[in-house]
Amino acid sequence: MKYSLYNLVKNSFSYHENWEKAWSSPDLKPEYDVVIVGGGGHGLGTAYYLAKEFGVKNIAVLEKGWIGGGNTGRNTTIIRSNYLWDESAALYNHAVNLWEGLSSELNFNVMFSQRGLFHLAHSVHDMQEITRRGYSNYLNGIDAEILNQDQVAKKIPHINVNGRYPVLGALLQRRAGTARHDAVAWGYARAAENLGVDIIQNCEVKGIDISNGKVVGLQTTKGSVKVDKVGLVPAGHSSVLANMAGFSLPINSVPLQALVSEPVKPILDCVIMSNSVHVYVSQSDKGELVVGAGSDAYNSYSQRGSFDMIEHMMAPLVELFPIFSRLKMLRSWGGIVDVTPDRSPIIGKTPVKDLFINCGWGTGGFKATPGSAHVFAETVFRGEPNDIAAPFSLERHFSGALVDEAAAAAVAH
Amino acid sequence: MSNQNRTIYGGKVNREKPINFVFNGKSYIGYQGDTLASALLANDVHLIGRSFKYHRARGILTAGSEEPNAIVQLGLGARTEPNIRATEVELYEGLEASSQNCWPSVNFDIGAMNNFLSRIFPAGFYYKTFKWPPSMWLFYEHFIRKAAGLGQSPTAKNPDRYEQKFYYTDITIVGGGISGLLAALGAGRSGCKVLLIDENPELGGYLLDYNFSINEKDGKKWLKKIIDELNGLANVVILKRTTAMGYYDYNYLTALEKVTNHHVEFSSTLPRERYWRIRSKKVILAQGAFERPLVFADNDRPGIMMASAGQKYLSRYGVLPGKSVVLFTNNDHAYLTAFEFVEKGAKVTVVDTRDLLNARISEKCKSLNITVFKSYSVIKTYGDKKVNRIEIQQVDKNQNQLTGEVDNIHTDCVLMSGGWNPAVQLFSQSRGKLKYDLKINTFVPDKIIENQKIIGSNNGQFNLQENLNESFEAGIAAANELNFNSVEKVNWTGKEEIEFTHSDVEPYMLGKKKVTKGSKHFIDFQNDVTAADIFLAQREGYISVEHTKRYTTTGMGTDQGKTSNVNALALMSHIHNKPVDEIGHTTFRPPYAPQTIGAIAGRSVDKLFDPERKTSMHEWHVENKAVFEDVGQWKRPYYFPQNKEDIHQAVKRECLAVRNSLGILDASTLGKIDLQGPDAAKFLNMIYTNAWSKLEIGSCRYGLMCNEHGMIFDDGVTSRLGENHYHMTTTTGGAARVMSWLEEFLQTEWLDMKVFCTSVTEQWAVLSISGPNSREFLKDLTNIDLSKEKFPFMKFREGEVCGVKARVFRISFTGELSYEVNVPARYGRYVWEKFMEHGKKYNITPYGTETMHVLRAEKGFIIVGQDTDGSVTPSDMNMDWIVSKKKEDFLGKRSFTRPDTARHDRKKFVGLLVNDKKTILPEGSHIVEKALKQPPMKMLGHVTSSYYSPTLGYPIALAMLKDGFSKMGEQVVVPLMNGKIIEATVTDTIFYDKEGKRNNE
Amino acid sequence: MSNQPQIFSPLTQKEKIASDNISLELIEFLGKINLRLKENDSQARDAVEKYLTYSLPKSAGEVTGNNETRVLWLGPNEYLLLTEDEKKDNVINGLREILSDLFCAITDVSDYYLTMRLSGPKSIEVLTKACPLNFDQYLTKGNSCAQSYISKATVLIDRLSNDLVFDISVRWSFADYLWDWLADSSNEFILSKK
Amino acid sequence: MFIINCPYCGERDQTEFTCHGEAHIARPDNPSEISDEEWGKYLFFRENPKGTHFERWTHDHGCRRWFNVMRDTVTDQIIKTYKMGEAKPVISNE
Ligand SMILES: Cc1cc2nc3c(=O)[nH]c(=O)nc-3n(C[C@H](O)[C@H](O)[C@H](O)COP(=O)(O)OP(=O)(O)OC[C@H]3O[C@@H](n4cnc5c(N)ncnc54)[C@H](O)[C@@H]3O)c2cc1C
Ligand SMILES: NC(=O)c1ccc[n+]([C@@H]2O[C@H](COP(=O)([O-])OP(=O)(O)OC[C@H]3O[C@@H](n4cnc5c(N)ncnc54)[C@H](O)[C@@H]3O)[C@@H](O)[C@H]2O)c1
Ligand SMILES: Cc1cc2nc3c(=O)[nH]c(=O)nc-3n(C[C@H](O)[C@H](O)[C@H](O)COP(=O)(O)O)c2cc1C
Ligand SMILES: [Zn+2]
Repeated sequence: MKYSLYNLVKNSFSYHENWEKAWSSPDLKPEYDVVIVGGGGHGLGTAYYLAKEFGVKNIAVLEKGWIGGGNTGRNTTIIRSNYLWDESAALYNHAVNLWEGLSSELNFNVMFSQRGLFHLAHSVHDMQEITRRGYSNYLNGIDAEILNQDQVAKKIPHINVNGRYPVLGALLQRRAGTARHDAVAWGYARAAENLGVDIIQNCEVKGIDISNGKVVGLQTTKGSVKVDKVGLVPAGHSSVLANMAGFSLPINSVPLQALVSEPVKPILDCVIMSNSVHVYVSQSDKGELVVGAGSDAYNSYSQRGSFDMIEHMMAPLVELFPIFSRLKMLRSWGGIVDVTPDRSPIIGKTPVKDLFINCGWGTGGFKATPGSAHVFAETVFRGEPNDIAAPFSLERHFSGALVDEAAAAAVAH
Repeated sequence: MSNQNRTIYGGKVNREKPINFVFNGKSYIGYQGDTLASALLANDVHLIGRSFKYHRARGILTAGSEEPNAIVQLGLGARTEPNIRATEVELYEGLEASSQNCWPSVNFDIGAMNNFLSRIFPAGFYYKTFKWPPSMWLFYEHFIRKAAGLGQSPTAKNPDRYEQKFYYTDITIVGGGISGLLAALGAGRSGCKVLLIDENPELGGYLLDYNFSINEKDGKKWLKKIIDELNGLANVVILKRTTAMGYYDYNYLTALEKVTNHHVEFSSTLPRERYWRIRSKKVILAQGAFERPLVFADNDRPGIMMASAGQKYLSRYGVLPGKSVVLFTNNDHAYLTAFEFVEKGAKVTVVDTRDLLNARISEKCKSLNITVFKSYSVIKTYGDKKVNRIEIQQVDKNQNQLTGEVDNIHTDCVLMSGGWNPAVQLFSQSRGKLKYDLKINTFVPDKIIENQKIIGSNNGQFNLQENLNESFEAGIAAANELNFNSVEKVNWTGKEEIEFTHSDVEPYMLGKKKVTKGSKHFIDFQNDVTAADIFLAQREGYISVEHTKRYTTTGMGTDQGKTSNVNALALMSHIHNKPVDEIGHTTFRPPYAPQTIGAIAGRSVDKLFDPERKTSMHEWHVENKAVFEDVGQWKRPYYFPQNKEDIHQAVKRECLAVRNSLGILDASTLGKIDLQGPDAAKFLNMIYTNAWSKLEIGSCRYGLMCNEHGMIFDDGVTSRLGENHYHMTTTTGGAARVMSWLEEFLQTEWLDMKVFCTSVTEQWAVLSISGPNSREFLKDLTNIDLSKEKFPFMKFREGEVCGVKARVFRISFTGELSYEVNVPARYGRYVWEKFMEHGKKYNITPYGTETMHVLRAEKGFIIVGQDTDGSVTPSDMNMDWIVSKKKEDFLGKRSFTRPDTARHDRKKFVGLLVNDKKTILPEGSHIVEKALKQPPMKMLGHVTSSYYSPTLGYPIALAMLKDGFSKMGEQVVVPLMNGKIIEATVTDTIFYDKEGKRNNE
Repeated sequence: MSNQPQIFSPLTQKEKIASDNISLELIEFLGKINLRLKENDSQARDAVEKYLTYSLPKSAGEVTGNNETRVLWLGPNEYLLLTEDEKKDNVINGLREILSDLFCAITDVSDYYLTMRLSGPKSIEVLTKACPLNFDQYLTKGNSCAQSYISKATVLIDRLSNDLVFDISVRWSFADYLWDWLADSSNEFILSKK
Repeated sequence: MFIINCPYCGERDQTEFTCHGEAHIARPDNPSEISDEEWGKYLFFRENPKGTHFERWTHDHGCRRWFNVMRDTVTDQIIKTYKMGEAKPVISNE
């Protein structure tokens, strides 16, 4: 049944008893053309585009827990495309373009809210960095405005621009914003299932069968399955799956945490990121401040981090917004992020034939969800990455062609 | 009339001490010892606020920290705080609070329209609509946001202080009820260090509100004795008004102590709250349990509250919340409250879902004139802003149906008890595992972690006698495990008139039809999640508990589902016809209760937010009106404006002073590392790209460091002080990183290499004097022979400068004749002042980092981190001259030959001169292949540094340009955001004194 | 103006705190020498001990010394030697001499650190506001030392005696911050000034 | 929030330390002789196991020494800390 205001009102007369399942939970079939491992936004999206754009019929998404329960369901939902390097800009902007039509396309409101994002600059060096990035964005056709202190103060009520690290300016991307994280997983799942994709939850992949260098099957907690092609999209467990297939990855899995405050009436209507004072914050539709910052430096698979990371976001938050000091932290949580050396993802082929991987999104892959899923679907279908995906190969770690978003922000003087 | 609901006697409030307070603009009187909630109830105020989604009238549900409904906006102005639980606020003189989430008032709330439209707002309605047209979402969202959000954020800076504390102890006990107290006593008597934490102003927990006996005598007296003994033990620290918030690995607890929240006067020295970070060898959880609501239609009206809350208001505060009371229960224990209410003059009717009743209770009810409806359920309630009538109907357990006539009862207060849920939040945070207990129908602790115990009703044990023994012994055992003395056991006989033994969660009373057909059986009160929403979620496939939670938002309010979670799970179990254990539960996460952000920030606010690192000349710079720049944590003079100069004028003046006469720069922030040991040269050979073996004693050499990835990562001059002794300098921002880099290789790779590194950054104040007059100038102040022959460029000498032992390096970052004078930091300011005094005749000019940047750019010297960005090699920077071809190995070398790194068309470091000789290119602007009207345009590189050069009289720039070395002399274009297109010519990077004569003078 | 070079530090102008509960004062410059010896180099160790006439600290937190010098354990191969300021150069030269053929590092760090003294019954209360050290385990008695951090400054704490007297050394550039931090944190306990 | 037993200083709060990733990755003796692929593996590729992990930490706000930690990445429990140069402990299968 189509989701619409009309149907919502209509169903209210029958006390909403007639809505169909957004997605069902079928049994695992013995054989699939393509299996996607990982039911996050990227995995579900991949299955959706494989079915929709490439006409693949027999697809399953295997999720070890509940769909969207990985990082898709636990991120601070910041969406932007103002990355420095052309390769990243192309990838993330492809995603933002898709975000803009996603609610309609999926017939599911993912609440993509283009409320604008400010990257604050606190030093001369920061100003140089945002100007460089701003220009690079502008020339890549990505919206960018470079603001000075007064403009920032005017546009962001209550911000403290005269703190220990004064706000000297900001890079504004108006097309950036947030989306409702869970809805992304659910929307893709529902749309994918409508196209015949099997979404199988509580189904953990435990082994990968390889014959003559080609993937042929998977061992799961729901039995074994034969496959023609496999796409691994298991954020937080990429190395675990790669190890099953006999190779390793340039990845460390580390905890990244976030928190929400208690809800309050609208007080902050844009997204704020500060790399120097080190916090990012936005206010959700429900009214909580959604706050994030850095990750722990040690590897962990426990979906929790050290509390001092949370502590280290609170002082910066109060520094930027002294008015938030009396608000209360309501809940904090952690996710496992797969971090690559250059902070860019890995999309493409693996040493095993017909086994493809899409991982390494680290602390910032939510924003890429539709774009990543879209280019990965094509990669899986054609067996080769397209132009957007190509720079993100595993191979770059041997050739040296890193897409180094981390280095670009490095500070030295 | 004031305090109309106050009983004539009873309660522990101090009736001698009236307290004035204001709620929603109206003044009331309460008593010392009241909470805001008890005082409001005493004054017959039941409507406290409006719910999140439907804006329904909401009253007071509980009497503790689990409260979902009675949350208020507390205080005014900068001290206002949203979402404060009235049930926890201790009344103080002048307190002001108001209802939230309502407009214009809590009595007449426009938002309550939502309640009438609620039919079209089931769980997750927003996913199904507002999608069209996409561009309108921001518009719809605006209204959704306005309607959501509960209280208001303050809009002024918080005037209060927050303190923090690290604390170590042998045993921490969370919860000061009978279990926690006895555990503390057992452990305390053994002599170990005990910390006892309770969130309330008074110890005693649950038993403060109920009657019980110990050894057949009044239990309250005994309780007081226990507390007195604990207070007397020096090794026991008791924290009241303190909530344990987080329980992390390695027995790390965080807690928030309310220090002055309940004070009338705000203190300038005492904190409002203190945030504790506690490490203990053992943790004993004794947090007690929460009473569980029952689920029936319109169970959310003001006047409907938990039985235990009614008990507490009555017995502790002397407040009778209603006179015609209905108790709705599924267990024996709640009858205690019925008896208590009758005793205080209320008329009580009991609706019990069970068909069999304990004879003793039956009899007592009879004697107290309490009507009991057995096998009945409350099915609906009425009353606009407060409950005034309920409907009840018989329950047929076997059929899972409601049957028979619907009866009406007029009432002004409904007390409900659905059993008890242990407060397992912290336990679960600590990675303890839960299991579902079918007897009491709730989750109880199963597997505990190491060095932890969980006791009392927190552990699902509600029998007083059992708890007396177990808790005391748990305390003793914990101390024993830490090797403290044994303590003699004690036998107490404890008794409550009725103990809590078991209960059901009874979703059948919902009667499936009733639930879905429009009526509202609330599960999560704050977020307006009804049983129908849970059904809907299951129907639509959101079957995992985690999906149900997120789709309906149950358990996601400020109370984090303390009252609602178990009912939601039980309902899901009922719908799927599966045991609750198979349904599972959602994850408990810190904090246990909402925790003030300012308290977590502590003293790291304002000036103390982050250290301002200062050099020894800093005060002089301040006195001389320097404008500062933040470089990492350092404060560095950016420029020194005179009169009303702006940055450009000041920098111009400073630059010319250096080029023409004499400038002075505080270069103390440069990182300095002292290397000693026979393998120092060998080590430097590995660390730097160039060769170090042949550097003579007394000489200096510039070096470039790459990471193993082959990218430039720091640079600086290193000097050989002695046979095995070197002095390395690093960039200001890179100092710590370089030090750690050196140590990493010495400590993990080359363990046999004989080199020690010691940071001496702050040991030395560095005064860099630069300009053609610097030799003349310095000559008079030092005993070092400065003659060109005796002290040539790139040499180092030791001697006295201004009577202070100094190291002088003849190196130059400006291209001028230059000396870097290093003196021990304590003399920095003295020597600086001497220099300024003596330098007058050369018009000595202090300059800042901006001038330094201009001067070095004129010379084409790179700044790591500005001209490089972690993705460039020495070769990219045209610095092959500093990369040894002979050395077998050094860090980064191997990476140079990888295909991408060895590519010839990489971006290369070049100079740019704008053709108009006027425009200063913005740093960060980009060179494009072809200027088009509109982006996108293909980029070839970017401007890394760009200045007006006062020396040359026109702008200069440095840039990275694709295949730049083969583009010398070519024209490039730089489009600006304002639409202008700047043309420039590619040049080499040295703009001034190409032969390097000046610094060799 | 005298010709004697004047000394100055960020703490020179700080107002000292003296109260019943807590005191904070500046410690005049001391000679501070960083000494590095390989962990198991008994030859070098013997030589130093002979020169000092007492043994070097053997394990973490130990402080040894006599009337002239005091040695703090900084690491398995690192010590901090404190002397009177005037005697510093002598000691450095003396050490250089006896260690001349041995692998070691001797570095003058007298101005690398600034030292302030926190004392009084509430001093541990002030420290533990932002220092994660377990004071039941470390710094429990006189002549012990420990490195840790206080809020955002890395520190070396030297407990001089069994009384609550702590000399806190911090890198010069952080001294201003640390002083302000300690002063601010002492606020709560200053009931009456001495 | 670990308590880390520094092999030199004893048990200290985690916040005094920094983690530097996987331990026991020796720098090749002969970088110039190995292939780009081998070099890339040394630089970037890690085991990243779910289970026992060997990692390097430094005691930054303490003795400034590097040392190794054997830790379970699922339970986050530290099994052992040991000095640089000491042999890698064996993983027992209990
Ligand atoms: C706290 C936090 C904040 C963040 N903030 C942002 C932000 O603001 N903006 C942004 O763009 N990004 C952010 N991110 C990153 C972002 O969340 C992720 O990059 C993105 O969600 C990854 O999506 P995914 O679909 O690849 O992974 P996931 O949603 O994690 O999905 C992977 C799925 O694979 C499943 N899986 C794993 N192993 C197996 C197996 N063996 N068998 C079957 N299934 C398996 C997992 O259970 C999981 O559901 C944040 C991350 C975190 C943790
Ligand atoms: N509510 C109940 O616990 C309950 C119900 C029925 C019977 N009983 C009787 O009471 C006895 C149990 O007493 P008990 O000691 O187990 O429980 P208790 O409820 O008396 O004490 C628990 C105390 O811990 C406090 N607390 C909870 N979480 C906290 C936190 N995070 N931080 C700080 N303080 C926190 C509570 O406010 C309370 O004061 C039983 O033996 C039984 O006879 C209790
Ligand atoms: C953007 C965002 C907003 C959230 N808002 C809330 C909230 O209002 N209330 C709440 O209890 N949790 C909120 N959460 C946190 C979730 O409850 C949960 O902690 C998170 O999805 C991680 O899952 P886990 O804690 O079950 O592991 C939010 C999470 C995200 C990502
Ligand atoms: Zn140590």
